[in-house]
Amino acid sequence: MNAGSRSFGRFSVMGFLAVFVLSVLSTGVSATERLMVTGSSSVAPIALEIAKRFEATRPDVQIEIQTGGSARGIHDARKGLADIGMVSRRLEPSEGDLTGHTIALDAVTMITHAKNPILGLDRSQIIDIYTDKIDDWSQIEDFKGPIVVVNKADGRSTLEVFLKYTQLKSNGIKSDIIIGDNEQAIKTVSTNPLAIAYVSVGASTYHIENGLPLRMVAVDGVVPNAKSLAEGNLPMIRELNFVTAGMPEGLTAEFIAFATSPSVADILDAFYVLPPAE
Amino acid sequence: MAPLDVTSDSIFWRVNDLTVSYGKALALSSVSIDIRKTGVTAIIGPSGCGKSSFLCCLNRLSEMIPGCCVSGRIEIQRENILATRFDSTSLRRRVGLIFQKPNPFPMSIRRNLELPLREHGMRDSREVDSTITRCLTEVGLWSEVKDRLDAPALSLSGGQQQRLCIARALVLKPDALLMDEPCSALDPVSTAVVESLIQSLSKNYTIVMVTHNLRQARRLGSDVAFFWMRDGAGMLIEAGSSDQIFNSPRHELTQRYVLGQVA
Amino acid sequence: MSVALDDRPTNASGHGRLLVLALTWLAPAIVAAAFLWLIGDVVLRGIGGVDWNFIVDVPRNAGRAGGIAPIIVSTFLVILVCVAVAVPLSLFAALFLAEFSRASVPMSRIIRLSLNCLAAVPSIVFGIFGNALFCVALGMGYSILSGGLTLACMVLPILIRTMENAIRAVPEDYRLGAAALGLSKSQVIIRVILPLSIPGLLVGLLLGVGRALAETAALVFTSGYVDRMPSSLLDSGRTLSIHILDLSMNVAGGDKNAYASVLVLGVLILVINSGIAALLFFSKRRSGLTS
Amino acid sequence: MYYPPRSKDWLAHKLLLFSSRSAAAVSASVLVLAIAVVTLESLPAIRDIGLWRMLSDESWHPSSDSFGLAPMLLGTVLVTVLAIVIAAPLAVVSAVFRQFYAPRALGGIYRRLIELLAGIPSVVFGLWGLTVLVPLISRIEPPGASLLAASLVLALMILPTIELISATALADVPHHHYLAARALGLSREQAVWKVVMPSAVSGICAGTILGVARAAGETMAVMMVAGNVVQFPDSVFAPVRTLSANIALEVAYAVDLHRASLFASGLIMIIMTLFAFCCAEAIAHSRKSYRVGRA
Repeated sequence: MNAGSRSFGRFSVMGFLAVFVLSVLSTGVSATERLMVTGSSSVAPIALEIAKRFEATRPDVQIEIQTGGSARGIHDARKGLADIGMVSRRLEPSEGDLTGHTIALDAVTMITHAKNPILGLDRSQIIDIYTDKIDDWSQIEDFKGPIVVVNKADGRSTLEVFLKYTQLKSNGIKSDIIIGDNEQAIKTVSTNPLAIAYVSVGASTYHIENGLPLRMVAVDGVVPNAKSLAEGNLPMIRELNFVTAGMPEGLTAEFIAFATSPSVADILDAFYVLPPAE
Repeated sequence: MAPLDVTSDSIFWRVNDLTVSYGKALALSSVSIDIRKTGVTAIIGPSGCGKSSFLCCLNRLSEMIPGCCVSGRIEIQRENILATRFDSTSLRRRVGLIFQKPNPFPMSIRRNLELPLREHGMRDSREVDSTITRCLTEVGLWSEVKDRLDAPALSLSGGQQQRLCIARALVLKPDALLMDEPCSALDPVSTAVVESLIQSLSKNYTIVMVTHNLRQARRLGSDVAFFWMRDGAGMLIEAGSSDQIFNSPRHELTQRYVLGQVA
Repeated sequence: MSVALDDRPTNASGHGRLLVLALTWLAPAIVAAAFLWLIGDVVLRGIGGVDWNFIVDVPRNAGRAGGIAPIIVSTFLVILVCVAVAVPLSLFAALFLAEFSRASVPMSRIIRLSLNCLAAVPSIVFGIFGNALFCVALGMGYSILSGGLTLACMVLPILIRTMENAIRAVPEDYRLGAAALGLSKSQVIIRVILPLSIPGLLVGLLLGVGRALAETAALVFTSGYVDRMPSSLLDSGRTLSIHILDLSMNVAGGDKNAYASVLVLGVLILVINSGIAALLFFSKRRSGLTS
Repeated sequence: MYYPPRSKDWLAHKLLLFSSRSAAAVSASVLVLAIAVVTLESLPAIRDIGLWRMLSDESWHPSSDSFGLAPMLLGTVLVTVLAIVIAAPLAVVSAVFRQFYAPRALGGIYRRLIELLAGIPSVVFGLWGLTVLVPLISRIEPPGASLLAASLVLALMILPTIELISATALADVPHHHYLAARALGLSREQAVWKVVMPSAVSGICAGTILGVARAAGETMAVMMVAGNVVQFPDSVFAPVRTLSANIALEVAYAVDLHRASLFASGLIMIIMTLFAFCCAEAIAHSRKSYRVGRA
């Protein structure tokens, strides 16, 4: 045996390569089918629960859920990077190449910290707050302190719903903190008594029930709760969609059928979103 | 300059017009000398006169020194070892080199001797072991280390380390040994041990030894070559038998140097 | 004469000197206080959350409860991929720079320059580069593989630099000694230089791993967010750093487990740093014996 | 004992040479690859928006076709400058303290502390900033997440780097300069600041530039505490968004032109850091020639 072929360097290379190849092979060998679902962070937690239940019935299936916003969902579904895109708004005419499957209806509402005595705001007040015409809570209620306006990053679909409601332009909003995911808005408001943000009713209800110091503010006099949601009275309503490039087939179709079937109704209830209207 | 008066088949190295430079600086200019088989050729001269450069050319280790440029001819058995197609690694197997500072590898004593053997293709473990024993015995180290062959070589004393290095060169059964001031980093006792070792080795091997110590050169050297530095470049002034150089030098510089009149 | 001596040192000092002295002690005091505050906070807030269960359990309720077992596994896998790719590459590149080329040769200067520039590129840029190349263009998706490869690109400069230094640190004596025994260049490298530089090479490896462990920005958009136990390298995997980021940014009530995860990460980094210190200590002691 | 020449040896050498050459080439081409990929991805933005509009557009609203990076460029510069202004003096004085004032044991402990901090991941600084610093600043002036918070967190992060490099630069100045100055009757302060410091200043500058590069490129810690509002800040308590935070915040969901413009801002960051790197190189070189010139 010659020195060269026993090289220390190549020895380690071979070791690593072996591990490597084995791991990659194990992917191919394992019989699991996988489904990639990406997109809106408002849909993701619901999709995750639905996926868990689906996986329980189909042990050979693995569903991966990645958040990244609705635009990501559209993009990935279109480019084939994901089997299903999650989009928390209605598909636009320019997105006719995609097929939407509404899994639920969700409402967006304003939230504040539980210490904040504000119970209700109307549309003009919200607009004033988000354009800095009102910049201290004392201008509305007996509560001192500058308002910390939490806004979402440009291109997020929750922002789009909010803009549609307020008829504001994205560049007209004067914010103090910009956040990405819904969860970040909830976290920010729950740790700052002066903050206000808009998030989905489902997510905030879930966190309020889990003891976070949050309050959903009545918007235009409608108190966000299961009843007002079911009656469709809330002003900011949006669709939660699964989108696919073309008509879904195979496992994708199975999962979408499962997600739109009555067998997930209790999950939708738990997240305070409505089943899609027939 | 002054070739030794010997017949050609008793000559190991035949050096002709050897010139060494480092970049633009000339280190050794136009050295011609014949080095006889067996016995010790001692190279003396002041610091910086190119003695070590000369030594490095004899086994072509010069090519490993960045910027070192060698020209001229060095023949062993009528073959020019400076030719590019000449295999320098096989040359170094035939010509061992002992450094000024003992440089055993930071491995065990056994591993130090085993490494060159294994790398040169000796596979039989018994053969390896017996070679190691033989060479350690030859350098007088066997009785001192036979119980701790797996101890780190660096735990040996300086003199022992130098003898280990000599043993390491001997395992390859070389024809010749080059020694670059082999005793200058050793204490007087170790020096005496190594000197007597060199003396006994000189019966079987061609030895070229660079030394600063004139008495050592006189004691050990059968032949002596005297190098000097002129205009920054080293050159060979005179070479001859030890007796001739020390007792009747032809060159005035040599005379003054061996008498200790020039530093 | 006495006037000249008098008005020099004494006048220049006085209050001014005292002020400088005070500031000289104040600055490190501020720095130390700030850092002790930070470290204290991390330890105090995290220590309650760390127990055996935390290490072996899966994250529950978005990480608010449960443990971090899959996250530790993902972290190790990402680092394994990174090391598996970067170490052989760096080792050979370092060999080239240290043994097969001279520093003045244009080729090696270009390589060095390119690596130094690479080391200066911000990690978020590696993140989007990896996302565009590995996840999208090469179709690996958000996966441990993409993340590990991105990290490998990122740690390459630091690995090569330390490994080259380790190889260069082998004394010339040994190189010449081995060559004088008639060993060929490849034998000298494989039999003498590489074995002798192993401690230094390991230091490089550990530095790279430490850097990889601490990295967040390059991984968020390559290895992804999924906190499940990965079953292959093509699964998305969440590393400890990303877990900390996610818990602190996106999970209300996740701070406690975020701090607990920081402690686990801190322990890993401490282990690596002490590994480096130990290796340096031993190799120093050995070279001390040589001289 | 002559062993036959072995052709395998030649093969081993060729193999070793080939693999090390190709490894070096691959490593060197990673930079080219990274720049190429980022440039390619940002081409649509450069073509359709143009670099000029990216600098001159008033603000950043990709969904309404407004791609101004200027507020974020300014944000990056402000956060970086403020962080350096806070960190550099503290770091340099700390290094002086460690080299010339601290008792041996204390200096050792201090060094350990700084080294420990140099190894802390940036996300940990971000977490701490978010949970400790931001609420504190919020009490002075809401919202808390602000230019100041980002600069403070960054200052803490880059301080160890500058401190360690400065201390090395100070230690590199031959000690006999210091002794000679003391022998002239100069006080310790004078000897340090008037004699040692001028020789070490280029090394300290190089360290500071490294700190600048790290600060300008830092993403997560800044994103966690800066508030990320795209605006020209009117005070240190105002939230800002940096270039890197912009990328981190939006690249996950950005598509098409939006994504391309984020890559374009990545390209701008590469150019900025390479520029900083070249400055550091130049300073390091000038230091070398200075040393050689005096030797």
